[in-house]
Amino acid sequence: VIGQFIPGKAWLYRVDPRTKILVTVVYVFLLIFANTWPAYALATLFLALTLVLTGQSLGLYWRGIKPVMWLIIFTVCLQLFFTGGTPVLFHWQFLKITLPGLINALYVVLRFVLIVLMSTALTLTTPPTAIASAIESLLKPLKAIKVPVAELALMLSIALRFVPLLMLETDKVMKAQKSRGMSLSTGSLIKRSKAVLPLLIPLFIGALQRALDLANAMEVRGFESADNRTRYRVLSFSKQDLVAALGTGLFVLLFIGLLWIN
Amino acid sequence: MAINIEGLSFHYGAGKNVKQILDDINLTVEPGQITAIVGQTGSGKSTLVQHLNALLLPSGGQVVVGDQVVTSKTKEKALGPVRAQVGMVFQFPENQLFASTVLEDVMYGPKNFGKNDEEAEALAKKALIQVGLKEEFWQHSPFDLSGGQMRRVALAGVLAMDPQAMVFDEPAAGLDPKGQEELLDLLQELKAAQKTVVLISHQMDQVLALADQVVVMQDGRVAAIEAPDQLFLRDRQWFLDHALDLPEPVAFAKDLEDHGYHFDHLPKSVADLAEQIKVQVN
Amino acid sequence: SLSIQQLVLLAVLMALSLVIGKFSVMLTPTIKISFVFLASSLMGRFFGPIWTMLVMVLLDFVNVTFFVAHGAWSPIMAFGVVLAGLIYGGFFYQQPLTKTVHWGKILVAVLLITFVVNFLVNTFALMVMYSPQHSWSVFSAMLSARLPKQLIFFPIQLILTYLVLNNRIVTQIGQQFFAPQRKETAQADSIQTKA
Amino acid sequence: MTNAITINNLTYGYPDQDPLFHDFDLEVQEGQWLSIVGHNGSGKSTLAKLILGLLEANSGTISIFGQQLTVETLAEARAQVGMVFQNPDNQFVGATVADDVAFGLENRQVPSEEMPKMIEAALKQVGMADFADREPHTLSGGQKQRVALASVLALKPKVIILDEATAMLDPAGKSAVLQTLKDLKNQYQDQLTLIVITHDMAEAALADRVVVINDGQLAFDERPQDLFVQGQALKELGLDQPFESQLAQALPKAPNQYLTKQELAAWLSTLKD
Repeated sequence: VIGQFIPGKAWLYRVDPRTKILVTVVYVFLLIFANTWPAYALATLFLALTLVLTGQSLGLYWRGIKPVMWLIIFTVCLQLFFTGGTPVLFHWQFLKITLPGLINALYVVLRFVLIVLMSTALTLTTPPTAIASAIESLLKPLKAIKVPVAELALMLSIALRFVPLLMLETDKVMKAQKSRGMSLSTGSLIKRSKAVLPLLIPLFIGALQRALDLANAMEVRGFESADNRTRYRVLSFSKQDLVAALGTGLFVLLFIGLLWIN
Repeated sequence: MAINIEGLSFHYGAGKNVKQILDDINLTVEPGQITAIVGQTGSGKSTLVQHLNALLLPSGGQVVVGDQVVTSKTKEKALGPVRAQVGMVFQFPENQLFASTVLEDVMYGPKNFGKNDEEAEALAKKALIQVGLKEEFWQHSPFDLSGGQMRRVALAGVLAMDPQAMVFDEPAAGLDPKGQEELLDLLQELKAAQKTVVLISHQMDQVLALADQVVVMQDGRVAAIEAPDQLFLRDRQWFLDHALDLPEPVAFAKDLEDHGYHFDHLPKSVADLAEQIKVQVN
Repeated sequence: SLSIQQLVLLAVLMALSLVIGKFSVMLTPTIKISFVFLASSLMGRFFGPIWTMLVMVLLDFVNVTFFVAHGAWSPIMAFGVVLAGLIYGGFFYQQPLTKTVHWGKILVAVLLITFVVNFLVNTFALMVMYSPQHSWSVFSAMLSARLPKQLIFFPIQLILTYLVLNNRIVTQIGQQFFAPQRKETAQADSIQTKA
Repeated sequence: MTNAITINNLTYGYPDQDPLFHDFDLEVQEGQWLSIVGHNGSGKSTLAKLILGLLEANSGTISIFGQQLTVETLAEARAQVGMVFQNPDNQFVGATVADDVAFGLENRQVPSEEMPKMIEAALKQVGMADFADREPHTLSGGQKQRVALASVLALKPKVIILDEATAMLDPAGKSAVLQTLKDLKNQYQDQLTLIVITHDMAEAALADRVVVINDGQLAFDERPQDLFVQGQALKELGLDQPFESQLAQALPKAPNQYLTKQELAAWLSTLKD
């Protein structure tokens, strides 16, 4: 579910992708500074509101979180056992759980879940093409320092178009080599890693050959440079963006207020 | 070596998003015969054949390859022997080449299945001769060869494993008429060598000419299993319903039947059709 | 500036990077290895430090939002990516492409990537992002937890990088994107008719 | 009648190989439907690339509507000649069907607000209007090739070259693409020149004229019906004879000319006693 666009008509779908990217970045950045329960409560509230505006069921997000559970558990353990302080709640051999450790661990889980779900809300409601256009638009100022923004954006959109194709290709080559006895689970570490070459080399070669074909196809359709082109997808801000900006502004102010009080 | 498919079902996903791909498939791939699998794109042909060498494990039912049983619970480790016995040639198999010489690429399979360098090389050379790739190319990079030659190297890569059965998914796709003809000859050679052959094809003329048994797939189910000269006796509507073409001689014979002609047996080729027409004209 | 062929090549390498990032091999029950570094190394080899760096930064952003489940974009992580791009491009870029990339260069580059970028910078970024406490003791605890993986990873990355960067077929096809005058060789045509 | 494409004294060879084309001449009249056939490696795809300036000839000239192809006239030539390639996946630029059709329009700097109706019109012509928002990997090969055709049509070309465009398709996809071509030809008549490169004889049969290329030489240049009756000659060139002419030749007393399947069946029905 994570990283996947699901078509829909809810409110958040009508917000400009640039707004959504900026809000996500601001939100994630602010979370770095969250260190009190009220701050987390506020951040959770903001996330909850965002999720409601995606119009998708909560079960979807739960299924999205599940696969990253092991990572969460790993991080929690790290916090539990490596944060010092008192009082000590549990002690066995060299393992020691303290109250600050426990609180830290809870914070970490919460922060992690908040970040993941926020970016899920972004990708769920924004098709990849729109993300590519949004990045191009947001990066435009960098043209002043000679960053090839138009080229990067075009490459990104071509790359995104090729991802599903190369995924299928990977699956095919993997199956073909498995049929010829490829095994990634036996032998020494080095041997096992070298065993991926019969999978990766055809994948690289195939991709390079596709690139030659695609370049030809682009050339005959009149492509000359990434710069002198008009755009089919034009982004425009609307009423929703104003509302989203105001809402986020309010959240930022409240959040900074809470941090300051603390 | 026979392959038995018993009550096979296969689906992706879970809960509400289950996508049923195959449903209650029962069939026997007869040893030493050519079994053709036909059906429109999306009917489940490719998914079905991937069960024959345990690339996919059944969601329900079982696949019996020789004396090995593959079910949903079969462990990864037990799959090697199945794959060694059933070779798989995917569509456009030249996309799986990777080694820096032709010979090395063809040796990859046998080496993985436990052959030492000498044995693997002997098997590889035999396979390369069988697919008709001249010795002068054996030390070349496979990527310096033409498309048709690369296809042969890839075929040799599977043949060299010396499997009891071989599965081909649209092996002639993209080849020119000469290349197609050579490939069909190879399939017949394999049959003559007592190998079990499974062939996915859209080209009904090939199916009619080669197959001993035809499996028609539709929407993940088996719609018919018959010998070709039985199958193609069915009426035109049946083939329309299953989005299948008729072999050209058969289609033309059916046209002529509307004009009063009668055919004792299904015309297998243009020559056969011509013979049967000749005796009926004055 | 890039030619059309080069632009598409870089785009396809970006796609490869995203795709490879989705697969990993379990080396030990706790250590997963991903092979994204091979795509980055090829970018470096074909396009040099600046393009590699720019593209990797962009990929990093897209990757954390779209492709990998854990976490969000972090400026410190992005700094690590900038370093990595410069290292891959700086050490591996060379024309003509047919020339072998020397062991020594690969050794130094992979050392820098493993211990400076992956070990120091990324661990620091992880601490800043996911740990409420930013102290030396947390940092060193996280470092020691991440050390074994780097030690295992180092020789693997070294060997695979050498094998892929100097793979004759990959460089041969790669060359066609950098032909001085746009003329395809017979190779390209046989691909077209074969496809 | 004007020539859409004129090739004079063309010589071309890949580096380090014998020349593929030597003093090659070909004229294609405006509004013609031409098939170019030949076995794999005969040089037919190379010819298409030369016409579109993807490869540069060693010597000789190629003219598009009388305008000689040079670096300066390349853009103009490509505005008049569109091309659909063999592999449906490797020519799809956009992330969705509509984006793909838009790509060429963007390159030609068509204003954004004019694009949607042009895209819709082009997709309608190939019967893909309902798929505008679909991503390429959810389409069948035949559908992708029809989108590729739409992408070319949106640029209003006078000549369309199809380079083995149906070779990788299943029978259903193949017939859908061919039907689309027939519809287009009906609609545009003499305004559209079609050049179809193929080794499928059923496909070649649709053309007004068939050119057979062998080792860079023109082996035949005739109407399809005149070519199809030459059984052995075709075989020697690594090509198939269509079913109906194979059958006609196996029958005694068959008229010495090409008959379609319908004509052949009608003729046979008169013989039945």
